[in-house]
Order: sequence, then C-alpha cells, then structure tokens
Amino acid sequence: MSLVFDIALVSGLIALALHVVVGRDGKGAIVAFIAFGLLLGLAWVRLAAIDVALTEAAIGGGLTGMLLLKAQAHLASRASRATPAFERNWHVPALFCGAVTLGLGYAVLSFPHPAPSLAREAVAAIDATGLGNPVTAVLLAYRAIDTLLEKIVLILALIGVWSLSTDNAWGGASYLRPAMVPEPLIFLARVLPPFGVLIAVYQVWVGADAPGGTFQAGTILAAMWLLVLLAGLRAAPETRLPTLRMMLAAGPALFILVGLMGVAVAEGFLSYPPAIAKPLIVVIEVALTLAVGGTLALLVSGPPDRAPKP
Amino acid sequence: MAESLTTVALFVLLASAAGLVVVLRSRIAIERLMAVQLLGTGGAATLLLLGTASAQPALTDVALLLVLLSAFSCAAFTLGETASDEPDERP
Amino acid sequence: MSAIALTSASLFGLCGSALVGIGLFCVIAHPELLRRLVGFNILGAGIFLVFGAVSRRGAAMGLGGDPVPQAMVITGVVVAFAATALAIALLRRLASLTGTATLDPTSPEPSETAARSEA
Amino acid sequence: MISLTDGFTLVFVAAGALLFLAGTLGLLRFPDTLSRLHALSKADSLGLGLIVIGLLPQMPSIAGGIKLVCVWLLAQLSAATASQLIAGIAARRKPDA
Repeated sequence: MSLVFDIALVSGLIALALHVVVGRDGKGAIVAFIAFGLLLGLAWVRLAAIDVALTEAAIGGGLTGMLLLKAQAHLASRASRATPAFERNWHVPALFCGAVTLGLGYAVLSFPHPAPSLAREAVAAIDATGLGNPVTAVLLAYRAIDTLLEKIVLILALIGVWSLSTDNAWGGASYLRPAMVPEPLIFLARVLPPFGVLIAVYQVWVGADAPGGTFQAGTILAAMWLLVLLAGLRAAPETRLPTLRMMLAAGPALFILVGLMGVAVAEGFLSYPPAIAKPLIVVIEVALTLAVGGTLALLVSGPPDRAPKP
Repeated sequence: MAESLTTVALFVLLASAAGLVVVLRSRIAIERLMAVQLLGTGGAATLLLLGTASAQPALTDVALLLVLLSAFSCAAFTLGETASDEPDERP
Repeated sequence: MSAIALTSASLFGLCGSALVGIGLFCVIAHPELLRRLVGFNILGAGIFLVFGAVSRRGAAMGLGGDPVPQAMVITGVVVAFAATALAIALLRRLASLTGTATLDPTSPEPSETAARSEA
Repeated sequence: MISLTDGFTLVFVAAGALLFLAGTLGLLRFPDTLSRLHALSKADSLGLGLIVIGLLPQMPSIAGGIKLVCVWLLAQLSAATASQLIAGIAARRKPDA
C-alpha cells in the first residue's frame, strides 16, 4: 500500500513539473511550482528525511514562491506582455534532456549493493556532541565548516542583490507593500506571526534531539517578517543601518569565533571542547537562526528601491 | 490499523490531487491559487495520517509548517494583484 | 520490508532523474527567463531527490536514512534559494533596463506568438 | 476484532476523507469561483477537523494531542483568511471580467 502511495506522489510531482514547463500563463506556473514545493515536502517525508521535508516545505513552498510571485508582478508591469513560444527546434534539447534523464535513471538503478552509509559513524560519535538528532550533528558538529561557508554564501548573495540597486537607492529600503492592502491580509499579518515565532522557537528547541533546526526556524521567521512587511504594518529597515548589518554578520561571526576558540582549547578549527559542546552548539544555533531569518527575508525583499531618508 | 490509515492517507492525497487538476486547469487566474490552499490542508491531513500510521510524531511538525506556509503563499499572491491588469478569462 | 524500502527509494530516485530532465529542458529551451529560473529550481529538486534516494538506501543503526546526504541537501536547498534570489534580482534589473524579460532577439508580434502557440 | 478506540478512529478518519472527496466534487460541479471556494475551504477544513478528532485517541502523549489540535486551529485560521483574500481578489476583478 505504501508503494502505491509513493507512486501517486511521484506522478503528482512529475505532472506538476510538466505543468510548470508547458503552462502558458506565468503566474499559473508559479502557483504550480509552490504546490510542487509543498508536495515535495511529502516526498521527503516518504524518504524518511523529515529535516529535509521541513526545509523543503518552508523554502520551496514558501519563500521561493514569494520571490517568484514578486518578480512576476514586477515583470508583468514592466516587460512586454506577449509570451513568446518555444523555439521551433525544441526537439533537440528535449532529446538531450531525455538522454540525461535516462542516464541518471540508469545510475539510480545500478547503485552499489550494500549501500554505502555513514549512518554508523554518525551515530557512533553523537554522544560527544550531546545532540540527539544526527542531521543536526552533521550540520553543526561533524561538517560545521559546510554550514559556516553556506552562511557566508548567503551573505555574499545578499551583497550581490543589494549591489543591483540604482545609485540613489543604495542604502535605502526595499518597497514590498502592494498599492492596496486587502483587509484579510492585515488580519493575517497580525495573527499569524505570533504562531510562526512560536513554531520557530519550538523548531530550534527540538532541533537538537528531533527533526528541526536553524534553517527551518530561520525560514519561518523570515516568512513571518515578510508577511508583516507585506501588510505594511512595519516599514522595511534601511539597508544602511549599522545595527541591521551587524545582526546579519553576527551569526557567521560568532560561528568563526567559536571555531577559532576550538583552535585554542580543543583539537582544531571548529572542534568543540566536549564538556561544553552542547551549550556551544545551542548558542550558535540561536545566533544563526536570527541571522538566517534576516538574510532570507532581505533576499526576498530584493534590492533597495527607495532612496534613504536624509 | 497502520495499513488502513495509510489507505485513508492515499485516498486523501488522491482527492487533493484530483482537486489540484481541476483548479490548475481552470481558466480563471485566481482559482489557481486555491491549489496552494488545497495542498496545504490536504497535505496536512495526509501527513497527520501517515505520522500516526508510522508512529512518527515529528510529521505533525511538518503538517504545522505546511499549513503555516500555505497561508503565507496565499498572502504573497496579493503582490502585484493590484498592479497587473491581466485578463481574467482566457479563451 | 527491506525490499519495499529499496523499491521506494529507487522510485524516488527515478522521479528525481525525471525532474532533472524536465528542469533542464525548461532551463535550456523556455523563452521566458523567469520560467527558466523556475526550471532551475525543479532541476535542483530533482538532484536533491536523487540524493534522497542515496540517503534512504543508507538506512542503518535505527535511522531512517543516512544523515550525511540529508544534511548536504539541507545546505543545498538554502544555497539554491540564495542563487535564485540573486538571479531574480539580476533579471529584474535587466527588465527595468531593457523592458524585456526574454532572450528572444526578434520579439515577434503578439498575434504571431498566439498563432505559434496555438499550433 | 477491532478495539473500540480503533473503530472510533476509523469511522472519523473515513468521514474526514469523504469530506475531502466532497470538496473535490464541489470544485468540479459548482459553477462560479465563489461557490467553488466555499466548497473547497469548508469541506477541507471540516475534513481535517474530523481526521484530527479521529486520530486523537491514537496519540501516545497529551502533548502530541495538543499539537494535533494546534494544526487544526492553525488550518482553520489560515483557510478562513486565505479564502477571504481569494474571494476579495475575485470580487474586485469581477467588474472588468
């Protein structure tokens, strides 16, 4: 029965992806993509990767959708409305992509047979970190350098997005509020964020021992903040504010600081002294959650488009 | 018990998928947005059923997130609703 | 039980490879740039699903899957999001500078477009 | 022999699943946007509520049950406001359709 379930899920995913590609109307394709993200969350649950399911549902079904809808609204108001058709010779790329799919499918079917796995090693060393969730242990202890570099990538992407503002808007705020805010949106922006913040705190809290963690919580925080900005309840911060920039940098900076401390008192960069490993990881998680939330929300808001107030 | 709960989960998923087909094929732009709401509620119900069937309480968290973010996506749809004067009906 | 888990994992792996093909086609061939970005995200989702199949097959020690690929996918999802955000900012700048969001150099008449998409 | 709690769960869960089907049928059969929206949000919220009630006795802990009810409450809130949003946009578009 569960295999039938998986087949239904897979066909839904592929049908939605095809709809995105061949759909004629841009907005409909984006809505289909949001639905695709939500369904993909279900697929990750079936793959017993609940941490990934949480991340995918939050980013694929939430933030990416908003990013795309915002871009679509902007382009629709500015660019030419006519949707050009596919090139006449679209068969060639189609054949090429079919070949890629076949090759990848062959690779999937011929995976080596006792499957290689690091699960044993991940579980064996988990006591040293004081954590109960192996995925969090991989992210913040075993492969902490990846997570650190990823944070830096996020900051770099944000710098890239900000640099695309016009000269006079540099350092200003980005404008998110639509021309007319419907009443239910204001209600939603007043009522939903307390729940969202509660869920985010809960995610960080359980992330140490059960599925959840900083990325998921940061994404929820970003979504809630964007909701408030969207309804115009609060103005977006000006990007030149030193406190904002410091808050964004604080997460990675703290991470690097703890890493350097590892050189002094433990075995090397980013190695934690076993006695205080868990408190350190929790502190890093909290700082990272705030930084991730802020960075993601500002990435969605896009380049500043209003000149800073003098 | 687990087997029958999985069957019901499959049923809910199929019902939501059928609704999804109807909504996404609709000619009225705004109706396509119902797809997000549909999958938010239907997906949450599927997850709760699966979570109970496989005794994984963490699936409730995924369901919570799904519901939260489907509301968020519906709100995001209002972006550009006032700016775009896209025709409602497509021939 | 293990046979079922194996089949389910390869099923999602195959789904991932199909999504890679669909997304790649969208990235290569779709005339609208924004849709290419959506395709890029589908391509990424497909690659992640193949990773998920690898992770599921590595289930051991009472875990549902190998945690290392899962952590890599979480990192990858966030990085893909950052890349999408940057690309969209570039696209919006392009659109406000040139007034077009496609790579179509000839920019056919709307009626011709409609006729071609009907065909 | 099914125990009483399992029977309770199955009855409520099956009723909830049927309501999801009813919501889809409503989408298929109803003529205009607003009534389809009504069918979708009402039937699906009720379906989710019935499924939550049905699953409550299966929960191993009280905290799990509370979380389940929280999912339903949040779904109520979001379905209600999202429907209002969609209906508002639909109604505003009506004149130029």
